[in-house]
Amino acid sequence: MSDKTDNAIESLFEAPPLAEQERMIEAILFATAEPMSSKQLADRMPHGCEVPEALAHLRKRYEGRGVRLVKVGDGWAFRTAPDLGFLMQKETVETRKLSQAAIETLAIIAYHQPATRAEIEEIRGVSVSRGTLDMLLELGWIKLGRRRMTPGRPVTFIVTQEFLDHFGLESSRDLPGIKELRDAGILDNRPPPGVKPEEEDDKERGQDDMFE
Amino acid sequence: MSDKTDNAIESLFEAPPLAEQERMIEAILFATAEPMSSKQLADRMPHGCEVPEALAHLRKRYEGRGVRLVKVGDGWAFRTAPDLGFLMQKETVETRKLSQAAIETLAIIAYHQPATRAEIEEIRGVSVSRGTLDMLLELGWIKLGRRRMTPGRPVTFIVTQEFLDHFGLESSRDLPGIKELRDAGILDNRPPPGVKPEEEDDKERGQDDMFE
Amino acid sequence: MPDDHITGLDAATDSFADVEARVAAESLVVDVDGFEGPLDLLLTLSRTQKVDLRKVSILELAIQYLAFVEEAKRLRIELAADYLVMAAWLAFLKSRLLLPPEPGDDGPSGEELAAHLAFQLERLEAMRRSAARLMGRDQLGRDFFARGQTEDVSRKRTVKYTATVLDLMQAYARVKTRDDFEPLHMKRGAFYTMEQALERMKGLIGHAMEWGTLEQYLPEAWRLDPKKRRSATAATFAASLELAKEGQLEIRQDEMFAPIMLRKKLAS
Repeated sequence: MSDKTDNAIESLFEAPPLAEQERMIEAILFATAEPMSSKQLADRMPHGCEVPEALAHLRKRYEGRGVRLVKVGDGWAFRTAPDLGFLMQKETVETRKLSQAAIETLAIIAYHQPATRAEIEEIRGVSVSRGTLDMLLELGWIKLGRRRMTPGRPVTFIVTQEFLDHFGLESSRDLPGIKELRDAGILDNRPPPGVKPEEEDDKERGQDDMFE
Repeated sequence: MSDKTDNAIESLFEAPPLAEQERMIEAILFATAEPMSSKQLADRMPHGCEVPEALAHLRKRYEGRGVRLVKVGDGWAFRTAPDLGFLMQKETVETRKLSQAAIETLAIIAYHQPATRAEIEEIRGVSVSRGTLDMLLELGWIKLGRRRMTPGRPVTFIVTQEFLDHFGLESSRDLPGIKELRDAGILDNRPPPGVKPEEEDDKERGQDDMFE
Repeated sequence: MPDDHITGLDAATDSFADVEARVAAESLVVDVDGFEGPLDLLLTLSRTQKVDLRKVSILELAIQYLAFVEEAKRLRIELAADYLVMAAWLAFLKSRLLLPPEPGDDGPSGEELAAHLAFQLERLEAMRRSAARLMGRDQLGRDFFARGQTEDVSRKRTVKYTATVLDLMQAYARVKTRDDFEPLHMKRGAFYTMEQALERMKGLIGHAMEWGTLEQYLPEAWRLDPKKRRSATAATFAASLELAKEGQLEIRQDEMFAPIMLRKKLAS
């Protein structure tokens, strides 16, 4: 189509009123996936539209609203007003049970404090990962105690006031001992009656029995 | 935390002014493509907000604009004004043309919902293929409703919020011509002569007949 | 005709083609000259009569339908079961309409059946119109649009850990009594493996130009405790045999129970 014909068409259709142009830009910028430049907008709209002017009007209209018309590079886009950014975050609190390793480590510290990492490992019988201690430190349930005056001067861990608060204890001395736990039936994995757990000999005798 | 404390906290922070609530809803709804219910909005906003009132104000504000606040089922969403669709050729998602069978099945479910497969077949006069229902389910335009409490407990189909959103309907009461059809008795469940409406008893009697 | 289906399938270029194929395969829809299903045909027939559906002569319709089915049967043997059922039903309806009811017959009268058929036809026609009106509406993604640049809601997740004092006590009890019920197994503390010995020997044998006793090769920490010593000796001896086999060292024992002597194998 020649320019002449184009011009003829243009003159046939007058550009829509400015308010209408504003509506058009509003709709386009709302629906497009990317910011659009004035040029791109003009390409989409009827001939003769005053895109920059309509944009200026639209920008003014959204001043102080929940969304604003902003310039992004050489394009235009609607964006959430900065003061409402907090609405775009959803905070969820997830309650999780402590892992077995964490609760055991915590228990050992509570019962034996101050306790070094080596001591915790000795009691648990397995190594204690750095992550477990970090997590308990982060939770605020344990903290560093005084260094032990032994070779290597290892750090010790003790429980905190927060720990006592969380578990409803006046002091860590209130924690019941093993015998009390057993009497109270808290020891679920109770050894078979008549076997004294502390005596290694018993066990070996048991082995011998098997081979008799 | 007890209710008492909760209330105390609420009263500590007064709900923001209505104009501010309007801005908040504007920001939240601009940020998402899916309709959101008043409940979902309220969950995101500070305590004590009057979401329905703020929504009403916001809807009014956008009347005649390039984007509108529309109600979709029990959700709310911003959508571009339909008269500006011609500007959006680039955004148009090429949707597959639905088969005549699918369109009719969709209409029957929308106008008769909840509708069982047998009812759809009775109305169309031909069997409904599994594929047709599968396709409508896949499009997200229909979903399973409650089972009908008749023999066999057949599943029913109902239209979804996505269906309403797609066709710009506030609710299925706004389906074109539904009132007239209802008044004319077209939507009545009229069983063929000699067939009593499905009841448990009927079926049993029918079986007895067979064995007589 | 089957051709109609094929044109229908041609339009389906994406995954919906499968669905379409299933539709064609499963349904009893038969396209005969563009008609779909028996009611469809009836509707078209009733339209050609150019009368109000409610006043349509069901009898005339039935006659025409039956004639059509006869013709279709003549042209092509397989006819959808729907058509045949409908034909049978219409034949029954026709007889009901033509013959006076038998005394004591409590079945539905021909008029009732005809009225219901008229209702069905009207309802289907109404649904067709409604479907067309529905599809004629402005549609999302075609005429109006949703937000193009959505902002994701960032989820800030705070994990709150809980434990009760009971958990704590049970954990402690578990730790303190774990040894009590360990399943039976051999303590492996005093066990020196052949792999360990081999590793050690390989490092040392290169320098052993002179004969030396096997004992010299035991690690220091394994020499005093008799249990450990026994294990280390056995492992080291096994490792020596392995190295002798590989041709890296020589073994010599002068008499029974004499010390076992080792040295690096010299190039001959």
